[in-house]
Amino acid sequence: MKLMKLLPLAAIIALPCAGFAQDTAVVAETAAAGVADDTPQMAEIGYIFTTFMFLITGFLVFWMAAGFTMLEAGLVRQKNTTMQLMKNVALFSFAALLYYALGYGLMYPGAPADGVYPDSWMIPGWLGAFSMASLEQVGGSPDTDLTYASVGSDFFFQLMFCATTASIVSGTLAERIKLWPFLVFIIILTGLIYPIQASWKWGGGYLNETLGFLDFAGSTVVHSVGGWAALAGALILGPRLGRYGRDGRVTPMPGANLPLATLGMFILWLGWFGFNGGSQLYMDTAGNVADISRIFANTNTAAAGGAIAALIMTQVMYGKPDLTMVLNGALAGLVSITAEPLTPSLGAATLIGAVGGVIVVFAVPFLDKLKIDDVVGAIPVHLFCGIWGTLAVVLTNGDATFMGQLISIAIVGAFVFVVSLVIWVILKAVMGIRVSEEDEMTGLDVAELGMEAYPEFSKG
Amino acid sequence: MKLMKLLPLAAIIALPCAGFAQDTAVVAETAAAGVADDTPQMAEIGYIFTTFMFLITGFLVFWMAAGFTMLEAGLVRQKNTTMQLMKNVALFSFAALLYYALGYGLMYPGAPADGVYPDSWMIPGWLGAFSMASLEQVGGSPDTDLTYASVGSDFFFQLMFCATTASIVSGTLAERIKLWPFLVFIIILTGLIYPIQASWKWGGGYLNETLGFLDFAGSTVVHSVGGWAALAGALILGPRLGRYGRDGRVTPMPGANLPLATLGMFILWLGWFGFNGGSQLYMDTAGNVADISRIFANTNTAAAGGAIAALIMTQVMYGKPDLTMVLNGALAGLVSITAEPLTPSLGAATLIGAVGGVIVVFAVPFLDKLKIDDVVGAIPVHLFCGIWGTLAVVLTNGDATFMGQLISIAIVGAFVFVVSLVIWVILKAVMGIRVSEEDEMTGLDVAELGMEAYPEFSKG
Amino acid sequence: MKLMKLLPLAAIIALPCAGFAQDTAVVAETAAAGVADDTPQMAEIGYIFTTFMFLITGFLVFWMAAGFTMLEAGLVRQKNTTMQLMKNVALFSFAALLYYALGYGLMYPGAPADGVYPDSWMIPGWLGAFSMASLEQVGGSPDTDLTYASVGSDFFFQLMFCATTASIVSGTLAERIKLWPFLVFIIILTGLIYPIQASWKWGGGYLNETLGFLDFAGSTVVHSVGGWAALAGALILGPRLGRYGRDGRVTPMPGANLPLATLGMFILWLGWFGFNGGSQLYMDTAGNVADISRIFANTNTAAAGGAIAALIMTQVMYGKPDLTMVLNGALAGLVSITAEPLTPSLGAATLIGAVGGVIVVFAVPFLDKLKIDDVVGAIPVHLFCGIWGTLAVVLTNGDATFMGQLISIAIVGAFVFVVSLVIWVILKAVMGIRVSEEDEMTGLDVAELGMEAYPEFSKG
Amino acid sequence: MKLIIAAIKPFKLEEVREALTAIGVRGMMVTEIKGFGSQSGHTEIYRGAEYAVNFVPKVKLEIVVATSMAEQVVETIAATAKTDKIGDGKIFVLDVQSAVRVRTGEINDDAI
Amino acid sequence: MKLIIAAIKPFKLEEVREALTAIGVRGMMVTEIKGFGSQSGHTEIYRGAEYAVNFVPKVKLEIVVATSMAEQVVETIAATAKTDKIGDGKIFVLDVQSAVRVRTGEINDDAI
Amino acid sequence: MKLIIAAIKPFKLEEVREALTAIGVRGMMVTEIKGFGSQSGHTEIYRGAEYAVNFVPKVKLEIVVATSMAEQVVETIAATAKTDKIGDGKIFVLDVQSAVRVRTGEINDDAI
Ligand SMILES: Nc1ncnc2c1ncn2[C@@H]1O[C@H](COP(=O)(O)OP(=O)(O)O)[C@@H](O)[C@H]1O
Ligand SMILES: Nc1ncnc2c1ncn2[C@@H]1O[C@H](COP(=O)(O)OP(=O)(O)O)[C@@H](O)[C@H]1O
Ligand SMILES: Nc1ncnc2c1ncn2[C@@H]1O[C@H](COP(=O)(O)OP(=O)(O)O)[C@@H](O)[C@H]1O
Repeated sequence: MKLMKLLPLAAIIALPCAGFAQDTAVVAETAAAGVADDTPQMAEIGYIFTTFMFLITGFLVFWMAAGFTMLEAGLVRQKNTTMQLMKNVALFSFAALLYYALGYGLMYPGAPADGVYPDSWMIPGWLGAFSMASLEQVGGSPDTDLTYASVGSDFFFQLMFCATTASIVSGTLAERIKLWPFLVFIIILTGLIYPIQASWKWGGGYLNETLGFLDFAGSTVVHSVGGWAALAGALILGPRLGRYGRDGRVTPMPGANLPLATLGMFILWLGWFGFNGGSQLYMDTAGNVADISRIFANTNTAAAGGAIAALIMTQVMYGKPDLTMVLNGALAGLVSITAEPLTPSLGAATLIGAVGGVIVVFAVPFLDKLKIDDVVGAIPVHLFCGIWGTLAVVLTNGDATFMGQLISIAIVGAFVFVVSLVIWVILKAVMGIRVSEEDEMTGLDVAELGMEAYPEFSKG
Repeated sequence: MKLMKLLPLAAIIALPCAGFAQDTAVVAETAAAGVADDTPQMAEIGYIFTTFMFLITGFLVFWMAAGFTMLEAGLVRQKNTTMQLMKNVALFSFAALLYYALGYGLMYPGAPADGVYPDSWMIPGWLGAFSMASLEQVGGSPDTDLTYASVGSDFFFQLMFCATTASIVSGTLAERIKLWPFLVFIIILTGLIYPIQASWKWGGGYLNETLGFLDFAGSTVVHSVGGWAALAGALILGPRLGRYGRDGRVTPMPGANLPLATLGMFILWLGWFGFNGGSQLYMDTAGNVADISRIFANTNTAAAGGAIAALIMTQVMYGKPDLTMVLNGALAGLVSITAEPLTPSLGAATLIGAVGGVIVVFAVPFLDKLKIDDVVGAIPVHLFCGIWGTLAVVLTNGDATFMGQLISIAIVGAFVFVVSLVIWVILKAVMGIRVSEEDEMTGLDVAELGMEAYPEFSKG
Repeated sequence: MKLMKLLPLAAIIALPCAGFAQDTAVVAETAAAGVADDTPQMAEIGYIFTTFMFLITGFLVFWMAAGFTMLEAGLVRQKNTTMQLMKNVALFSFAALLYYALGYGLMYPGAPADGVYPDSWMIPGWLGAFSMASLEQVGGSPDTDLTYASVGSDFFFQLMFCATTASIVSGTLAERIKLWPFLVFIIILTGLIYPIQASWKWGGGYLNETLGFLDFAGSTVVHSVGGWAALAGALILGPRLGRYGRDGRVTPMPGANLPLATLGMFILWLGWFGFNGGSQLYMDTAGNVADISRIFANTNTAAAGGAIAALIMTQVMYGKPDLTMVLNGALAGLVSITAEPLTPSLGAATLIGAVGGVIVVFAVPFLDKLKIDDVVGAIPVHLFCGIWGTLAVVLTNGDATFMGQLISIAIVGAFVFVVSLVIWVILKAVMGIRVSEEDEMTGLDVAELGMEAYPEFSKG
Repeated sequence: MKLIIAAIKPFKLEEVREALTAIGVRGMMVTEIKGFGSQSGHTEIYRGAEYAVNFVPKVKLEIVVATSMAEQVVETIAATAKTDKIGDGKIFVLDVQSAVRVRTGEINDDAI
Repeated sequence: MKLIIAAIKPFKLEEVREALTAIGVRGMMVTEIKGFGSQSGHTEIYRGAEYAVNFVPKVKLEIVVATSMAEQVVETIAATAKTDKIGDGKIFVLDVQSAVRVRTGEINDDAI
Repeated sequence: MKLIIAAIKPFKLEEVREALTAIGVRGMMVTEIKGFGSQSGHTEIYRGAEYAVNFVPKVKLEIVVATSMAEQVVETIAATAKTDKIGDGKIFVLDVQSAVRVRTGEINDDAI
């Protein structure tokens, strides 16, 4: 995302959320606008364009929640499907609440004005102040700054990024983690971990101001963060029963419903146009809308590059193309282009995505070697390719420095990984995070929820 | 929806649908616009914004038809899945035709000008005149009123609401009703019942003018109407065989495919942004687009509130969270916020949605106590929460009066329930609405359609 | 699509894709715009509207790729599902690459200026020059022509049409064709065949200039092209084993997952709003946006007409409605209206769609009579109805001539069918296009990919 | 001991299970099968092509009981599964030589 | 009477059914099974991990026929299911003590 | 020859298969079944309605072996499938009269 925004927060602070102020407000404005009340003032047009753009790209990113749900429901075994659905619906819902209650405020304390951070930071550049999100009054406020977008649209859009981060974690830890400890972690992730580190870049914090870190739509700020949290969880949680034999033999546990997984991939691909496109943050000029167009085209070609790379790699390496790897490959391409979907040419974007696809094909078995059990391949896709994509920014964007990117990746990674690790350890000690062996063998659906995902289909 | 519209209808009446007038029209306009023919006239901009907004929110609401289909296909038993798919595809198609042939005209006879209803009403304030929908001529008409939106976009958007009402009915009556009697009811519902009662509010009729009834996007006008029609049907049709034992024992008939049901819920959630957002009806000013943003944010948080409420309630009450209840809970939150998605603060919206989630958890077993067999929980979600949401308007919108809301709910409910009941009784007498016992046991797919939904999957 | 575009190509040629030019560009433009940098220049507004419209309708058409995937995955047998998913993901990815590398350049050499074709044609009116697609520089270029849309958005939108053409082929040839030969054909189809013939109409070539051929969104240019390629493939490939008995008995091979197929149909229906609506190509005036509204409404009603026609036909002819035919019917309605979604009235559009639905019901068994094995009914839907829709243009658009349409259909058909036939024959000779009998009986999933789509579901 | 194999109509399963429990049957194995018999052979139409449906879904019960009980079990199934419509099913009785309960190692009559 | 149990390759089911009908078999029970045998054991790769496929899909037929007919049925199945490739399957014959047709109560040879 | 029918817990299948292969069993038929027995009968809640779960998923093994081997096979299954928890399953042994290997036509002990 290009620049963090003072104004929304200003707005937040300025305006109490006066619910019933509606009509007055409307009237006021109407009056103001007078006769031609249905023709926007010239100054409003850019504001309408950008706000509407956020709403549309925002609902596309929302749709990604369904994508993760289908992808994961398709890649887990039948007996754990209901639980995976439950986790995904619940995590999105909690993310929505927490980002409203804590996240949005923490994430956008505002950029420093000539070097000086506003008081909205508790620790300037590192930790924002606590405040609940609230929107402009109904009818909009006369003193709204028209150069950006409505707070509501910005909040809506940003909320979806927070939820995406949470979605990444559920896939890795599937088939063995208990529902509630998982949700407690999600609450902490979406209410604190994500927004705090995001403020360092997009909130105008240290990484942005001092390290000149560039991460357009969040290869690091969103995807690798989800990946780090998932990795920490996987280490504490341990692999699924019978997944790794003593002799280093890996027992595949094939996904139960590949059409569902493929649908999930397509949903994510679609949602990503909003994810990257909306991160342009402005659609108020020909230049901005042309940039958003570049981003759409680059995002698409990077996904294609990733899919084809994985297709060819698995054909060559295993003699048979692996659909699940091709799905991961497309997502890898998308994650890889996310840090910089604007500046690359179509050719460069395709290559950046293709490298992501290759990374995944090697990373998946590599994690198995390390006995790190990542059910859906979220760590290779979101963490490994998130890092790759963030470094790849330097290839096409002259403003990025390799060290600036690398250090930022390290700072974010260290923070998220360590904090997550601590939380997982505490959760394990306090409430236990893993289901009993018997329950795991029976499957979480029957054991934990008493509800099968496909009760009438006999298991082959 | 804020205000009903004289103008579209004016347009409808004014303009014959002159198909081939295209080029002339285009030329004309082009000429008019002259050199800068690609720069909109200032006065056109608001019109373009609002029209485009309707097209986008309209396709989102269209998408809800797929949501209902997946939700229902996932919650019925395997042996009735093909039929459920068939009913949903068919009901949308018939709704599209009937709303074009009858509904749109009946629904928008136009608001009274200083107390006097236009002749487009047969019974002023209560029954519009019959007229088929038709759109502006190709290329738009020179004398289009530019303060609102194109007739085509308005028709497209409103059509989807009519179809939504119909979709609600199919879920409740699943697994036992015959295809054709069901479709006959849908034809009457979408061609007459829905548009007539909708005209009372959105067409500028009695409820709107005299009772000051407020129902922003249709908790009552759309959702409870579907619910009332479904309730009437369920009473006449009776429960599924073996559903209720003499001893009051309820035999669960678990949905065959929960990932499908979850996908349906996510589709509905996505579509609802269009459902509520588009109901702002204008996007031509900063104030309007800011309001739409509020609506998106509130709609999202209400759904989250409903899902979490149902999650916690089922965990507490049953010891195990119930995914199907959580899905219903999210939808309950959405229905609850639909009557007033604009004025609540984020916090208020979350609570309004959460109450909806709680209602559903109690309403589902309550209906079973009454031996009213609602296969997918459509009555709790759309009727009960529709009523709750409509009453809840008074909490955040000073313009709403409790009595005004209550009386309107009662009038609409009485009308729809009674008329539906009569129609169901007639259909039962004339053609029979229920399949034979044997067919019901065999399943409608094989018995009625001779086509299994999952022919190759053996039934467990 | 109304008119082909000189400008994008001009842009392409004019501008090297200067990746890192971003910030300079931005700065420049910002400076230019001065204080009010967030208020678009009046001249930019139409450009922003149209560009944004392309991005939105473009992502809707992208979504159709998921629709075809689900439709086909639902209509093949269980044992070939993974392969069908693989083919669809791969074909879209290759289409994206090829359209970038070859297609876009070949397709838009530009219209002749007073009769003289630009040098961007190798063979004026028939074959464009080779050039890779490239977008405007970051930040947009000062000398962008503001009367149309950004190259990026146009490329993004057009790319999706190319991919759609490819998707059509995979369904017909399912369950027996090898992966790689299929993909080789797709590469040729999307890199050469599609763009070359598309340039004849939309690139300002012979059909457009000389024959006055009208094909608004591609009943012929997209759908029948896919259909012809599929037909050629089906003839060379032959029917599935055991499909046709010597005695002319047809053995049905029912689709394994009808909810998936129905989901696919709904996705396609949704995507089609973008497919037809975006083909208006301009949204910069009230007239254009009103036209797009007409197109949305007509597209929707045509689909409904097709579905209902198929529903009634199968009920009457077979005594039981056939869901798969109803799904095909809706798609048939969509294909039929695609050549002219603008000029018909709602009633005319419904009828045009309904005729499509009828065609499909007769065409499917007709192809079986000819022992042409089309697994998902793509030929009846896309070829037969593509032709019908193209001819039906004359019914509502005075500019179309029956002969002009017919000859154009014939030229395009002859070219695509013959070239495809040759390629299929060569592929068959060189690498073999069909799996072994044993593999076909085992199913492509296990035999070719070693991965089942539903590994845990026992086959009934 | 005897192994009783019965093919019945799926919707009769619950009723039969209850009847058998009532007479003291403590266990059984239930399998979804495709049945071929006189009931088979009606035709359906799929996408315009007519075809014969040769298999109808049935449920197969396998029950091992003490010889003394076998007759009663057969009669109970026969009585409960009966609808007098074609396709009601069949019951077969085979000899079982020995039985073991895995959990306890008990054998024969104690095992069932 | 005899119970004939045969495990065959799934795609042979229709052919076998037709052949059996031809020689007068009026009923059978068909079950999808996972077969383990000499055919089993090839390896596949899933997400980079190699594993052995120990079970191959088979179809199990269970047919009760009059003793006099048993041999012919076995021969017919053996002949029709044969592909000469490994995994063709097995046929087993067991004794059946009694049979009942639920609908009519007919027993033994009349029941089948 | 003997037909050994065993109902075991699904997650034990792989272990049992390996144990049997180890003692020289070369083939078997595996079927997913719904088991009814003493383990059955716990209750669940679905959308607020309580109901009893009467069937639990089990796996049925059918193995034909030479008479000489039968005992060992039974013991192996019993030993491997044992978890000492209710629902471990049952093993039944029946007489098999004859066997044929479709591919080769070999019969009886040579066929298995
Ligand atoms: N000879 C047989 N061997 C094994 N199973 C049989 C036999 N005959 C019938 N069955 C089973 O019994 C079921 C019902 O038999 P069918 O002939 O259709 O009706 P009915 O029992 O009324 O004569 C069949 O679907 C099949 O599963
Ligand atoms: N001893 C056995 N008991 C039961 N079923 C067996 C036995 N041996 C083989 N089968 C069944 O026969 C099928 C084919 O046997 P297999 O050994 O694979 O090939 P072949 O029949 O060519 O020797 C196996 O998949 C299994 O279902
Ligand atoms: N009499 C029986 N006949 C056939 N199968 C049986 C019989 N009794 C038990 N079974 C099978 O064995 C399984 C386990 O038996 P169960 O009584 O539940 O536990 P346990 O074996 O510990 O006594 C049952 O699910 C059922 O499949």
